[in-house]
Amino acid sequence: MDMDSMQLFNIVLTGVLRGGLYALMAVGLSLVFGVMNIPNFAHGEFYMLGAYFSYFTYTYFHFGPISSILLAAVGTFILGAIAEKTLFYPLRKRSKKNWIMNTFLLTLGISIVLQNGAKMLWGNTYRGITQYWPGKVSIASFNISNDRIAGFCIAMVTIAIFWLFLNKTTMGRAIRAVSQDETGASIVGVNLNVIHTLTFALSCLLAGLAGAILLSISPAYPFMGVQPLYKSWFVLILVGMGNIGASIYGGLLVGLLETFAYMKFGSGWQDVVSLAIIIMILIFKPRGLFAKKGVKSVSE
Amino acid sequence: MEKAESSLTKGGRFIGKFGFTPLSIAMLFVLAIFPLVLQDEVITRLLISALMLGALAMAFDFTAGFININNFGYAAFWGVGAYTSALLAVKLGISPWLGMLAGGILAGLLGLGLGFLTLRLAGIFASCMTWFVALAMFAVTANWVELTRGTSGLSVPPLFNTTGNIGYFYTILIMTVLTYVGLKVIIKSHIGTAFRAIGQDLQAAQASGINVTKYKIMNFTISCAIAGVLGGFYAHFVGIITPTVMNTSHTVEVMVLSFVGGRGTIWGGLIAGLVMIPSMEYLKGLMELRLLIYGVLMIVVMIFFPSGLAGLYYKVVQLIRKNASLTKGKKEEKDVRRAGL
Amino acid sequence: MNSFLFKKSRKFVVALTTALVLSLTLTGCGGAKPASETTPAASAAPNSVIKIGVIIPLTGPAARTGQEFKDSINMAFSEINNKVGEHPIEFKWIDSESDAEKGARAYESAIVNDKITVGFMDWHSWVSVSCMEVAAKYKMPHFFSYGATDVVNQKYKSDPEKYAYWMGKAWPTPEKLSIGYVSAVEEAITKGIWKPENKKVALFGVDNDWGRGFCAALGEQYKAAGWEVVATEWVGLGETEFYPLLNKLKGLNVSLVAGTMSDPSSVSSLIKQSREVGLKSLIASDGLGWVGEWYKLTGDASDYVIDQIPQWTTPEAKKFQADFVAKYNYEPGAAVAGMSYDYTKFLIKVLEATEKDYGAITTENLFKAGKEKVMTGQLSYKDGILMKEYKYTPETFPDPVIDGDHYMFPVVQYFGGKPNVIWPAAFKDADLKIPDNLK
Amino acid sequence: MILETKDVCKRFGGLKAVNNVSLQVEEGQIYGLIGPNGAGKTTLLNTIAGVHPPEAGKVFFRGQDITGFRADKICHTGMARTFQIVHSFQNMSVLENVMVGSVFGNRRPYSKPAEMAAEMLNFVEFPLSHDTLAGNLNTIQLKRLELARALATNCKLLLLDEVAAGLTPGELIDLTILIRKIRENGTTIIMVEHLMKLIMDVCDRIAVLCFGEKIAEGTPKEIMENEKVLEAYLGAKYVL
Repeated sequence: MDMDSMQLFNIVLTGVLRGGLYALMAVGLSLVFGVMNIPNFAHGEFYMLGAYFSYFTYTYFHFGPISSILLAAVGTFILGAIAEKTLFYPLRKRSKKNWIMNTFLLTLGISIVLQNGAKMLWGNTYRGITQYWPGKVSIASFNISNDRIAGFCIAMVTIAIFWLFLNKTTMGRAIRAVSQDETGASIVGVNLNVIHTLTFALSCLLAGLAGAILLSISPAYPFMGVQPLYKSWFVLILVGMGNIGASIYGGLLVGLLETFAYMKFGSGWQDVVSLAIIIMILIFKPRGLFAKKGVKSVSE
Repeated sequence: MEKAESSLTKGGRFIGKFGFTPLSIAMLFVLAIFPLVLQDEVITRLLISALMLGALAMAFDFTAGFININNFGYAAFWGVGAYTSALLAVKLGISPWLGMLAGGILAGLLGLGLGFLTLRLAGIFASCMTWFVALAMFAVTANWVELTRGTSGLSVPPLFNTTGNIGYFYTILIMTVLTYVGLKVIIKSHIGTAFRAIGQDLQAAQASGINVTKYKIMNFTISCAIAGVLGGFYAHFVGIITPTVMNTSHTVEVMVLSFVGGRGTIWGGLIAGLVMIPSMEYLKGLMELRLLIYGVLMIVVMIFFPSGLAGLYYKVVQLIRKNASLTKGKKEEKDVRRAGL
Repeated sequence: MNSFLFKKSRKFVVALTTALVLSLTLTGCGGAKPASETTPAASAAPNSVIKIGVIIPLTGPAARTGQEFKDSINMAFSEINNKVGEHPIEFKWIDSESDAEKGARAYESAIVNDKITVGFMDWHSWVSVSCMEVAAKYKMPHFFSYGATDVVNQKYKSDPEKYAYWMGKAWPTPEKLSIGYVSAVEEAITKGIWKPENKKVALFGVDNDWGRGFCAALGEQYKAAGWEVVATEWVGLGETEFYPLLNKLKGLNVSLVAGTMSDPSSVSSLIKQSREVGLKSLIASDGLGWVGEWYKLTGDASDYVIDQIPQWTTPEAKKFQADFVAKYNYEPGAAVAGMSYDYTKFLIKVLEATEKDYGAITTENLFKAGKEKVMTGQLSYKDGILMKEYKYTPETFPDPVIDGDHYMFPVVQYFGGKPNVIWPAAFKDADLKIPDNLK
Repeated sequence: MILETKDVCKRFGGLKAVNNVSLQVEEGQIYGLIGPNGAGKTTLLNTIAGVHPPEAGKVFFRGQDITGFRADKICHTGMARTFQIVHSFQNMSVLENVMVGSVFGNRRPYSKPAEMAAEMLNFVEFPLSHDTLAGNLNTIQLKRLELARALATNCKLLLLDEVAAGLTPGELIDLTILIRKIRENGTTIIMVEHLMKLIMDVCDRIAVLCFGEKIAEGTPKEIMENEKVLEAYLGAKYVL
């Protein structure tokens, strides 16, 4: 391969691997925004909790990689359900006025509590593992660690299962119905309380899963959730809020865009470049890249 | 709240025009002489911080509480003001006082530009866009090493060449009062009516002939300009600035103040600043627990007291009035109803 | 109506009580101060308490480092039973929160409210710069701050009289140390141990004052030695994804990749991923060993990596390391915990010397001792577990004296998580080893 | 002619909400727009009032092409409206609500907007004190408030969107009188309404929309006898 196509291949490869996990995060965020109208700024903290869960199950209780990751998913699912029942449910009961802004601040509070709670519980130490599955795979002249390949596959399989769940099961259809028309859904007998709890917990599960998968790349640390949060918001804005399916493309796209900017302009400027591009896109397509019917428009 | 003023004397009505009540004048007076009486540099310094953040919270509320847009990149405008003033002083030797003004102007212009870009977007999207732009501004500041010295930080000459903090205190006190009066006067004018109309019902505002985008941008620009001036003050007060002034955490700090204080009141943010900043300082020994409390407080406020300290205050006023009316006999119901909001 | 009123008034009472408690706490804390306006004479009494104000980031992004500082300082003082002579030691931990303004305010509060006798330590340069102002204002001698970059030196040099209270940096400006990386590699080349394909180097640095300063200096030094710097990459703090960067470097085909990162998750990710992508370059990664747990994160990917860092080489150092783990249950880093332990001992020495030579351990006398003894090099510390001698001279001030006999970080190469010292010659365990795929 | 639409179209996704609708409204008329649910009446009103621009076709107001104008600009040209679902400024007093109209709705603001607002409130016979908070009003009161706010813009054309919904027969009589009074003051009215009685009582001309298309137009009498219209309504019933 010549130099240019090497570069291109490099960008595509790393961008896709990176984007797969952004997609996983973004799908969860998008789900909660689409169904519950909550701009969740504590999403990164569930990612962090997922990493801790799998760290402890993997190193202390010596579970295998897969079961550690699955346990992390279950753990964050339960925590998410608890958070919904104890925090968002009471708020919804009290008032739905200015709901988006109120929940936004509520999630900000949750994020502060979780970060500092994690720090008090587990200290400031980085808790990581070297690899779940040692070894690497070579494609052309590129090497990719097994963990990354596995991580990407798990992410894709999860998204696929999730898609099937949303489209083929009654519960999933109910969730989609609520995201399109809450009153309508409740009239035809969908139990909103159950749907809301389930949705939030599922979203947390996806974030936790991402954290668990990435444990060998980024070790567990109380404040590790901030970056992934930025990134998943990026994706969401780009593809249009509440457009769950498009978050997958969006994740991959942002991954590619960032890798490209990283290669061309260096790490410091990558945020500036990718932001500039996203702003340009939004000026011309205010409903996001993959606008479709029913997507909440960003424009008024 | 306006009702309370209408029954006042002529003098009362005059100060009311600038958003004051006798109570707030008295509080302001106490605050103004506080450092002179106490003669404690640390408390003075703390008050400076509290006032500065309080003023920022007021200007933040001017946007969040009125046109209902959370400027999630607010700290970046503060930072722009800080860097402008600092760079003018360091590179060109321009007086910090002019620098602060320049900082305000530049931050205002940036706000204007960003407003054009983002304010067509609805609520949370506009917030996110301002946030992303702020992240980009942070990255530019950190990476433009030739100009800003990047993350090494920029040493800034002080505003006063004395060792005490009293000069800074009165400067920020005057700036805070001016911010408050300025914002209050705008709010009470027709322009303010337009802001409130936009914040409360966008469609109706537009149908009634309000150019929504124009007023949103106007509001945004004013709010950002104030942040710029305060940023200039901060730079000369603290003596060194790094790109971290633009951190989202600073925006969150200001936002929490304005929300805990009570949205749409202007003064709520200042009161919250004066209560919370000292409390946080005195709780410092608790370390993470303090931040945990902070988070819990936010959650509790959001679920149970969404109208914040101001809401609490109005409830108290309402209660007092009610008690008074019980002794006096029956009073009009609507009075009570109004005080609640 | 009545029950409604009752419900409301209960809320009102709660609110009122809260407000009352709050204001009482505030006035209580605030009001106590003017009363305790004690005279310096009190602290001059023979067994009076010495209060040491330690500025470290206990909360915020660098809290991990702050914790290591705190624990190592505690260890050093507990060895002397928290007493210097007859004086009990008391600490005031000043949380800078990694913020210039909050740091300065906390420092001022420690000076005014807690009446600290002397200031000690600090981690960030920007906190140093704002605290220098406070120290100057209250004439508070402040010993041995880490804040390494040139802003601190510049500030000091802008008015040495005024900022004389900032008594020496614990860490010199980066360029004074980084020459080791060049020397170690050049030495191996002259000896014929390594015949690099080309003399191209790529630099990487964490995107902050530390990384920028370090890379700028390192670049100059490599250029001077005849190397070509083909790329300089900045990495955001906390970044853990390096495939793009590493593949780019791989494409550049450089013999050497050198740089620094300050947070363990970044640097360990970089090292681990460099192995994964198969980077064919020798890696010099300054700061890999700063935090104790690094090897758990990188695994064997760290083999052959070069680092310049104080090591637990001496028996005393190894003992300290073991004691530290036993006591605090985590791995200390030599550059943070180890050096701060040494500097704490140095401070104790200064305290003792002050009592001996000036009569009483007071703020004023400590400043005198600092100015007359420490700054001049009369008083230095030779029993360190890491350095041969910690010493300042008027020429080097505010930096310490850097050379093989005083303050110098050895260059090491890691194998299985264990360092081999490869430079300078005096400490050498072994020669630089070159991985097979580079030969 | 005060208002004319020429072949106005508006789509939502694939759905043609308004398809090639042309209307002519004469000055001083009360013009009714009726049609079964989902016929596109409100959408048409929104297209005229500038909430969303039409995809095709033109809107002329007093001879001026106002197609694609923003809602606030349209208000300044002398067209005001009320909403099907009431929009008010909840945390403002009734007077302030109306003042928004009198201050911002006119091209040249009144020197005494508060008095103008009060006058309008009296004109619509607003039953409560003018400093009541809008958030405390019921829907019927809010509809009056909206009407006053629209009138305060000194409009030449008033668009009313289901202003009579939920009224008692007595209130309906008051409203009929009020609408006539507004017209007597020289304001043209276009009203969307479900209440046939009101429409037939006050309107000079009526257009009937069905599935986005205009199927009939004429005087109330003509409309009542139009077979297409009957079919549309009956058909709609079957669908329901």
